[in-house]
Amino acid sequence: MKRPILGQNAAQAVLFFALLLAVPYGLPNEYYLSICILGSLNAVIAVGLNLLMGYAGQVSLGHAAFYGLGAYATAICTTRFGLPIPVGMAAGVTLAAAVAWIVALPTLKLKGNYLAMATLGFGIIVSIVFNEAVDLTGGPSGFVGIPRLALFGHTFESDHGYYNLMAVVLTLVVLLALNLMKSRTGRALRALHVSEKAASSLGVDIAAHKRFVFVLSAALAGLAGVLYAHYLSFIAPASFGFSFSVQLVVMVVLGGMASVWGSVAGAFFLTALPEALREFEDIDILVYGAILVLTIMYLPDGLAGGIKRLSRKLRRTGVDDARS
Amino acid sequence: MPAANAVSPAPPAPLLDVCAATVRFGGIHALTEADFAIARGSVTALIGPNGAGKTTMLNAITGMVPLTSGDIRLDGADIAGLPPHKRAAAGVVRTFQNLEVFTSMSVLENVMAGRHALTRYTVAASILRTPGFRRAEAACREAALDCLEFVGLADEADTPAGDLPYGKQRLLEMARALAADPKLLLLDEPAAGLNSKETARLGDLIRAVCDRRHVTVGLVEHDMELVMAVSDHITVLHFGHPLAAGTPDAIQANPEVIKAYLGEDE
Amino acid sequence: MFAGAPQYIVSGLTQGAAYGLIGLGFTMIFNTTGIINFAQGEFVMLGGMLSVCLLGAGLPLPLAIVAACLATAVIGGLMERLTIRPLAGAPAVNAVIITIGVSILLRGGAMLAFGKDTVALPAFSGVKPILALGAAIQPQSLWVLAVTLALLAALKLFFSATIQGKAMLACACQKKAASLVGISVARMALLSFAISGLIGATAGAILAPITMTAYDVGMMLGLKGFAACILGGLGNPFGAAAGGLLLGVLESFGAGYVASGYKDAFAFIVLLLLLFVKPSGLFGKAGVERV
Amino acid sequence: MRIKAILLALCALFAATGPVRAAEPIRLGAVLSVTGPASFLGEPERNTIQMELDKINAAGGVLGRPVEVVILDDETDVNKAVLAVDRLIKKENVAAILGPTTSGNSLAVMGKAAAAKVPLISCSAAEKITKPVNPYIYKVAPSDRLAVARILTHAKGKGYKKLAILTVSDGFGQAGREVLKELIPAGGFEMTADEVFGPKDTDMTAQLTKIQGTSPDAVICWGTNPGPAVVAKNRVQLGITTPLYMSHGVASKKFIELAGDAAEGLLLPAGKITVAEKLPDTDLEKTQLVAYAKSYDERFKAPVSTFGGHGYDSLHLAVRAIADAGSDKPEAIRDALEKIKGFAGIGGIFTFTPEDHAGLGPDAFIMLGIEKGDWVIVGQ
Repeated sequence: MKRPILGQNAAQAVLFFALLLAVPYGLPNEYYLSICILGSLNAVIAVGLNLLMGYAGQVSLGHAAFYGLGAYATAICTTRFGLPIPVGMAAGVTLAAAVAWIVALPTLKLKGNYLAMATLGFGIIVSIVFNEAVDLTGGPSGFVGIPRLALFGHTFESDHGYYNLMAVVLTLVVLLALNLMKSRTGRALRALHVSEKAASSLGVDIAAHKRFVFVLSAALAGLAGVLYAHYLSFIAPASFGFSFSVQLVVMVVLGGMASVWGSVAGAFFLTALPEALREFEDIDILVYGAILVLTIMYLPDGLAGGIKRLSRKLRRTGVDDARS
Repeated sequence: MPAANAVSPAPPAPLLDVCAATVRFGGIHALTEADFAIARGSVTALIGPNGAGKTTMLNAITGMVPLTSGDIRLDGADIAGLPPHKRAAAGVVRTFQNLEVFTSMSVLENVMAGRHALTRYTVAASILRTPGFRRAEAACREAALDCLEFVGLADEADTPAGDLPYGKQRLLEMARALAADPKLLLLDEPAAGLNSKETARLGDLIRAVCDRRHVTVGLVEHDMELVMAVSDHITVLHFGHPLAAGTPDAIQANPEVIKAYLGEDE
Repeated sequence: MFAGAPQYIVSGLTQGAAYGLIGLGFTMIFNTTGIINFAQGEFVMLGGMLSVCLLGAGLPLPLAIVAACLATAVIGGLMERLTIRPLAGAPAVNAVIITIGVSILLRGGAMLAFGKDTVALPAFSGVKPILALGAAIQPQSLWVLAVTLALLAALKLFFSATIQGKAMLACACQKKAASLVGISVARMALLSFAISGLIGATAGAILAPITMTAYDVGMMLGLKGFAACILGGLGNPFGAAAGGLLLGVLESFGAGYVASGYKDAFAFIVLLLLLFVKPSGLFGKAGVERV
Repeated sequence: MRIKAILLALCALFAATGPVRAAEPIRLGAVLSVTGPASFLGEPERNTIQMELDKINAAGGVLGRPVEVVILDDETDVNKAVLAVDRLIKKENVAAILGPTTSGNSLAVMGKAAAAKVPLISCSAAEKITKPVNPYIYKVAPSDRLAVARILTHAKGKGYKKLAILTVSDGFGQAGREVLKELIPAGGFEMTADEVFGPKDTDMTAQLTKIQGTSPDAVICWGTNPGPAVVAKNRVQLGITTPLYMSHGVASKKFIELAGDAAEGLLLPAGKITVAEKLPDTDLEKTQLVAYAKSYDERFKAPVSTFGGHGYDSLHLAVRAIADAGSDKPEAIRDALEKIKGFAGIGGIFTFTPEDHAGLGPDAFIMLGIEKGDWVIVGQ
């Protein structure tokens, strides 16, 4: 019964990468490419947030703040101080991780509703700072003139080029998440999600593991923030507020908790949905809310959960599945 | 049931030595000046009526509850100051009165999680799938499968832990604790909710853990039949203080114990 | 240095009373169902918008407000019946998402029904300020404080003197035990959403003359209400009201003495500090976690 | 009743079955904040563009071809604005883009439009949009600088020395605040206070009390509804009588309705459209303003505002450029726009040059007062 666990994740990741690269050629025109880029940016955050919420069970209603910290850090480094872009990128990811590290200790002692409230409060405070620290962040009318991304001498001018970069980044992030979850750390996180008592009795340092996954998910959000800033070359506080944090949580829950692929699917679906609803003009907000409510009601464990249940049912068509 | 217990030889230095342990929650004196020792290689039971402080003692030893005063030595080393997650590495592991099985994971993953303190590789190694990681992970799988076989759950390795029936989840918790290669395994009312057949099998398993896997066992239990059958040594707690300690036969005959349990006969 | 203090206190208390009322709505639902209702802010918005709409349709002001509050109570009940009820047993975070989905639906519906403009409700008894203790107090502020106190008293009575009230408290403490003694937990949940809708709408209606209202004011008001009931101790109705008042005054002082731009930030900074030091809030008792 | 431009576009396409090049519609695009926080700006802009489009097409379109405008709502969200512009350029391949409504979104999409060499006429006012000049980017909303200048000349006339400012913390407020902080000292005034309030704030008594403490001669409040109406009401509640200037952001009947009696005696600079009927007959644009105000009122049953005027100007400037250039090629439209002189629009008289893509002079604003719930012209 020895299944090689090593290659399975890598194989899935290579398949996923090939799929991502093929997508642009299937699109009717390049307009949809920018949706794919924004979708992949959201997917990077959603995968990180799923490690925190789905696997470790720690809810966060303030993750847009880390996305913003990453974006503003690189914007300020590259535009105001004229530092090279790789320095800006490193600064973005490190700042998000550092702030998460500081906030994690007091916050992660809390549970359930209190944790949700603490992360929510933190998110709002950070978005207010983005809005008010005018001479640093450019204030409410945003930060202009962020240089296009240039790595190893090559500037990513075209959307297609940027999309290919995002395909690489997203695949690596997915592989990182899959490998991490299929390891000692992953087991410890899933264990403390069910019972912190039992996990710590088996030698799992609860506080350290919670802080690790909180900082990791913040760093991934920071990375996405960096790539977003250099893609749009303009950022404004409104994109990093409470409503985006809520959208991120919905992407994770809709995609399926504790499922890396689920959060990737959730992220792309919820990025494309408003664009598809554009035809409905004013009532698209109604349709968005309705889809949200109905999906959660009829797919409580998300798209991934639903598919898993479906496949398990199909495999056991004969045997009565005791747990529906 | 195994043959009557032979009288154990002159007691060697105890594996676990709890001296004058006191635990107070606000006004309640859960434990007062309680001494409790578990000899190496023995099955030692801790019994007493409800509220006698049995589970508090267990929680104190495993660090779930802080000691107000007194100290706890394991293999001579003071572990009173260690946080709960460091006690597993020190060699003390426990099961729980009401099941704490990781239902979202498979049976095998549960037991592999038990070996958390023993699987040595860095986070980076796990992400990059280094050879060191592959070896440690394979060893962990191996040991986990071995523990599953030991408790008789080998063929349920891939079923989600939440799907197992109650009795088997009890066995899973045992296997998971064993996977941590403890010096001392503390069982918190393992027989709770089991029928007589399952309790008998549990008794054999506890003996096997002690005799074949050479793990010292501390047992908190109400089922007297199981306690008397399995234990080499028994300590009776009464209102947070030891009332008596000795072999099962001595304890059964001890008037103090009978009085405490069955109350004064007029 | 404290020149404006009385004025800051007055405006802080007025704003705070509204936060307290919204917090009360949260507590009602949390106590009975354990759910944090992120659509609570929308109940407040509906209270204001429906009143304005009904007033425009010719109803006298008091009648318009009462009708608006009852309508919101019905909406609250419908929300419980249609979305929360079928969700029993699903993980808690799903309930949060459902309430977020409903808040988006209510916001979208209000936008289509009432349009996007900001509207105001006429003050109940004029706008001429009353000058007292060095501050200009609007008559409407007195209405807000008076209604808040009246509602608090009514709730105290409801919980201590009526069967339904006690039944709801029973659900809050132990759902299983409550259903064992014959309380229909489902009906209590429905009642809690309806009453919470009523309280939220009242807050919206009495605030509208001062703060004006639009289809999208719900979210921030909801967050402040949530902060108020965490400040006062989650689950403690009078803690929520007190938490709200404290929150209002803190914001007002923050804006007055430090920097008005960071007004909202102060409220949440204080909240975070409190959460880190005493998660159960000012008046809540620390829950002891049984091992 | 709202005939969506897109449906119009579809039937026009089907109608133009034959290969007749002439009948093919000229395709323009528009990105407006019809919903979201800036909907009070975007919705009148959309309504005006749809209204004026019907008029233009009824009169035979331009170059003998019907004009159609693909209108996309960016919901005041920067990501949606970027996606909308991408769609207009790559999918709808439009010849020119009208909007976005807000300064933030305009700054975000400028780069994309210029890279695709498609001219964009923004409906927002931020100076950064046309300073430094981007050859493909124009704007029709008068700069804040002109509005501040109008207020300060009035304040100078009244002999005020000490001024306090109270601005909203969003794109509009911040732009105004920067210009106020530059021009007030430059105009020889002393700035006694610089307070801020949030777009959704519902109580500004704290800020007003603080300002009152610095005893200014007048206060300038820079924001868009509903904030300034709350400020006006708080001012009355606090019994403050110091003169209060508002910004052109609230130059609409809506503000008077919200502020009620508290609007009495307030002063604010505004586009002429706000008081179309009250203009002296000698005014060149009067006829055009009155016609626009009347037809908007009839069709949408809502009073007209300067914001709708931005939609009017952006559409008509684009159509005028197509007519002058004799083609709907983006490059040709861009060049033609730059040569437009003395175009009488709603916002004022537009004159573009390669260095000035804003095109408006100080005449764009006149000073208005509010008496008994209605506008009063205080003087040029």
